[in-house]
Amino acid sequence: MALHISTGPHLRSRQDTPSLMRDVLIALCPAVAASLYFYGFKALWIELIALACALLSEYVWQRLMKKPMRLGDFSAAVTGLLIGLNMPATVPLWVPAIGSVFAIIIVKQLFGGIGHNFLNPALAARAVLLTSWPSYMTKATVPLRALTLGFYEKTLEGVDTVAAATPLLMPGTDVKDLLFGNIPGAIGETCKIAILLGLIYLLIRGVVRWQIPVCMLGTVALLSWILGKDPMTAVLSGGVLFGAVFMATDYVTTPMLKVGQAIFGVGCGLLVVLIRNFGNYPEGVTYAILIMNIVTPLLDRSLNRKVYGEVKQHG
Amino acid sequence: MRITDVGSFFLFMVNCILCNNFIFSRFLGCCPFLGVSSKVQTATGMGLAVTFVMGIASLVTYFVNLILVALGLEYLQTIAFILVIAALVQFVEMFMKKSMPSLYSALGIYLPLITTNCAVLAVTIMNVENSYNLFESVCNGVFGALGFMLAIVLMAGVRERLETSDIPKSFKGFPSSLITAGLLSIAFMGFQGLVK
Amino acid sequence: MAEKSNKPTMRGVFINGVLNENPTFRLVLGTCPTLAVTTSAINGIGMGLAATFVLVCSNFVVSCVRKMIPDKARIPAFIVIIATFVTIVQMVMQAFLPSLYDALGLFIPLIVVNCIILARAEAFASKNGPLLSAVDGLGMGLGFTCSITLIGIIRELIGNGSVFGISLLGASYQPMLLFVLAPGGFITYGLVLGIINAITAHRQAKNPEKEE
Amino acid sequence: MMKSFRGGVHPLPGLHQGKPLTDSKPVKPYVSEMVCIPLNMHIAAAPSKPIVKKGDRVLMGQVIAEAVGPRGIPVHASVSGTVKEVGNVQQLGARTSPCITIENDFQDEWVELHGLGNVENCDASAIIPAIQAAGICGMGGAGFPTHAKLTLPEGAKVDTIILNGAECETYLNADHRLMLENPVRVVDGLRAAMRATGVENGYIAIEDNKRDAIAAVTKAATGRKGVHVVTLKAKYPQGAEKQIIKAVTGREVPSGGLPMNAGCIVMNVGTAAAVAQAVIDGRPLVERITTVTGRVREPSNLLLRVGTIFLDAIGACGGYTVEEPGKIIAGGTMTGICAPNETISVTKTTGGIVVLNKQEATSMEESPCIRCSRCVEVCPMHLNPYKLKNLCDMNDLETARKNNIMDCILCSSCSYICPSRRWIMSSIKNAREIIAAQQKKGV
Repeated sequence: MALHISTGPHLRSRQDTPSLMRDVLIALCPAVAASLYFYGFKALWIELIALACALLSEYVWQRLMKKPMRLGDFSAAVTGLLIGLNMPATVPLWVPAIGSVFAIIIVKQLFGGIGHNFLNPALAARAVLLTSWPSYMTKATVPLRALTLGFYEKTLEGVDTVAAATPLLMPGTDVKDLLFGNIPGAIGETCKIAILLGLIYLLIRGVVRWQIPVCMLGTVALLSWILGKDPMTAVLSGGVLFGAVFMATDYVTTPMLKVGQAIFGVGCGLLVVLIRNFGNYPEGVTYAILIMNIVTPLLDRSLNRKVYGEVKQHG
Repeated sequence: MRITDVGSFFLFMVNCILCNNFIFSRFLGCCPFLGVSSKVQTATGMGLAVTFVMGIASLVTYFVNLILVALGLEYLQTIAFILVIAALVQFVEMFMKKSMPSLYSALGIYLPLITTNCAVLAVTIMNVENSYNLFESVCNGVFGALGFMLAIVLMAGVRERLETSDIPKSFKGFPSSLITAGLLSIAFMGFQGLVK
Repeated sequence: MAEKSNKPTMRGVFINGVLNENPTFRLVLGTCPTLAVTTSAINGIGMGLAATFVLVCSNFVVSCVRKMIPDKARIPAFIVIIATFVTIVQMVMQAFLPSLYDALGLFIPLIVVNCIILARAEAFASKNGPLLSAVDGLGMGLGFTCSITLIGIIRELIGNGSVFGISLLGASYQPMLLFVLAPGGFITYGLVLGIINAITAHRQAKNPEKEE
Repeated sequence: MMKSFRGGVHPLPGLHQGKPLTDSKPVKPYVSEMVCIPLNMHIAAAPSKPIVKKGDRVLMGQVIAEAVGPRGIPVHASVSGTVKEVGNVQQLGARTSPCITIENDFQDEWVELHGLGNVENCDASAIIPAIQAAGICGMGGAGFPTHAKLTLPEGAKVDTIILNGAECETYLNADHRLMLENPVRVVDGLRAAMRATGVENGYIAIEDNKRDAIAAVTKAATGRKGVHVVTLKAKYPQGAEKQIIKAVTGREVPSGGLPMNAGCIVMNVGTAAAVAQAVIDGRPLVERITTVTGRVREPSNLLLRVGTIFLDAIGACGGYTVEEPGKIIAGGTMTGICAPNETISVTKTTGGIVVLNKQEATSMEESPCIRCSRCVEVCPMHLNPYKLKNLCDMNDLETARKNNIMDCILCSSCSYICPSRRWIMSSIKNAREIIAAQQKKGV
């Protein structure tokens, strides 16, 4: 009889990488449902294509490079779905496909796969698509379904699309529309109720900590208020909420210490307001989080906490 | 873009450091950027040394250019500037060694590398091409170099983190550094248009 | 490799420059122009040829005067020689190829600080005869030209759908603008470099005796 | 008010730390036919020297191996009977240990015992020698000789003794049952230690998941001089020396220092009970309470003679519920040590025997760190375990040392919580052994 021998701990926590990623996928479900409700099958196609391309790229790469197969950790699925949800409904289907391939191969696998990417793959992909095909990526559709059930097809034809440089600040949108998602934007980011449901789920399951989303949203609200804008609209419009809940909370690309996470959140909020109000882009969330992603290693490096028993040694 | 008041001074600064970053949008100084960015500490040293030299080079070449123009020898600009920079670096190195040994021990090893940093020559030529006045030239030099420093320090942070990463063999070293730089530059595109 | 054989032949030196010690893909020198001007294939060729001209001339001259220059004044002397030829190129281009001159802009005078040129002057021309140095310059220069033209072709094709200005992918192609922008430069260079490394490693693994 | 420290984990929440299996089971004595008593059950001193030989008849409580050096402690026969073997036997750890095997004659014939009487009235200066003569070492796990712990060096300023009744390890209930069933002895032990060292404040710290034990000990402590009962938050590693000091007194043990440097002495409640017996009755440490649990038919708290073979103890609990056990752990699942086979002995420090099945025992495959920061959150020493693990993997031990790797208390909270199943604590432990070896060479 051979007994196993190892050091402790002999039993581990139930929460492992696949279960965490699965929780993120579950938290995205309300947003997916909202996108289906507002944009119908087109949204489904975009999400499926993005998801499939991400999984396929991951599979092919790990096969070709003879790396351990890690499709089972669901991280590629999360990336794929996030890319899909970040597309406007009018986008041609090859756009999310290219985004997924770029995210998985260039941003993630070239640096060693899960845990080693220093940028959030989904956001980097979105930035690439935004720079490469700005016309497709900024053309946002107004989902009329909430008002006139069944006529969303018409908007897809381009009749009611708003090729808006500022889909954020459509005059006359009231808070109810902002909350339910009856505004132009990417298919997954408009319905704030769905995103908030996701956030609550993630917080209850202990998947994300409150620091980053709260600091980011708080900063956006505060700065917008200082600049004389309505803080509520600032937080609820565009991709701020989606970014704060699903993108800025990505473990791999955010700081390790709580203080670092708070600084990260504040930094994201600051940059969002900066880019929104003074920059070239109507929506700064993508770049704000990416920039904080690249600051993260420096934050991790420079922030230290007091080790138990450290100070009294000198005293 | 010119400096006329405090507001435009800040815009000038933001433009030099963030929007038209020497590395990420102008591709100037890529060699030291790729070569000296494996550790945050050395990257900071390099950045400071470059800031120092670029500031002084902008100042000195402003006057050199005045002389060239007065003599009608504008076509000698490239030769004159590169010699001035080479001499300047030598001079700064000697001066530092004598009077500021602590600073020298921190930055000294980077100084000889700066002669071939194309950002230094580029900034002096840009100053002339944009017909900047003395203050603007020095600001352009110093802020441009600070942009360089920001880039190289961020890069070094990321590369320190990537040290433990399982990067595919063929991509280790320069290829992954270049792609890292590419991804950083994607993030930096967010700053575009902050200064119109 | 050139250093290994005691008597470098012209052909050996040339091949060495183009392939074995390709400045862009093997030595990774001169990264700034490689990244900055390769938004189109034609820019790549223009930059490459300009650098080749300077390389050949400066190598030749450095080699001629190598025994006259005291060791201490070596680098400044080299820089003066290089800068002279760069100024010539600059003026010639300005006169005869104004559009290319505008496209390459700042990077023409910056050939002075292109590390390939100074590196070759220091490593090769100061130790070898004038003719051999000129051939080395030519090999290195053409190696550089080929590499940056390759990167230029890739970037132009993906980012603009054309090569040398000729549309290749048809009107329905949606160009991926990223590739002609700054990040595209870094990423393309990195990918090409990585792929070349992978191919070399693959070849070496297949017939290891051939390499030595 | 509940006291605690910053960091830590709540291990095995689904199983309530595995405690319900045995927390309401009264201690029952069990005596086996044969005991194999290791002579190196304590640390910090050489193994005791055997003074009996094969064939000798020994009485219960008779010294069979005597102390070596001032810190050493004697070993006593835990049964009466005949010495079968004096020699090396495989125990925990890589090397074999010197052991004395005795065949039990079931007479339980004691040697003559001389107690000091009441702990409050006896001669205080006789207490520490009595503890040493009884062969008492720390029963919480480490096995540091108790008389050495209570012998304070010149100039040491100690004002607090903490009895550790946290029992934060998973599955174990030995201390819990002891406090519940014999609280007076625990308090007596504390008083004896306080009188021996002249310390005025004594705390008995118990986690709040043992309400009944808190009640029992509080009752027993009423009217005893300087004895306080402290309720701690149930959290792992609440019972680690440095954490319990922080929780109870708010002080921190300086880096690289001893509890003494924070003015504290920490003792396990089991040790305190043994001290009480040694002082009052002069009775040596020959038996202890051990929780035998996990994949056994009747998980129980057994009063076992020191030297009982694991297999016998497991047999006393009805044997395995699985055909073949995957792992047998001496201690709980967080810091327990794997038994190399079923025939090793229960020592003075064995608080529990936990049996895992094959599936539970199979080591989990490491995957890359996803930087979830959980290890940072839980580290009770406020280190950056992920960083240390990286540095250990890169073999950069110098930087690891600068990042306080030597302050790690090896509690395994980081490894437990890691969703990527990384062996953080193992790597740190290995690296520390290398560093320690290097430092030794340097000196």
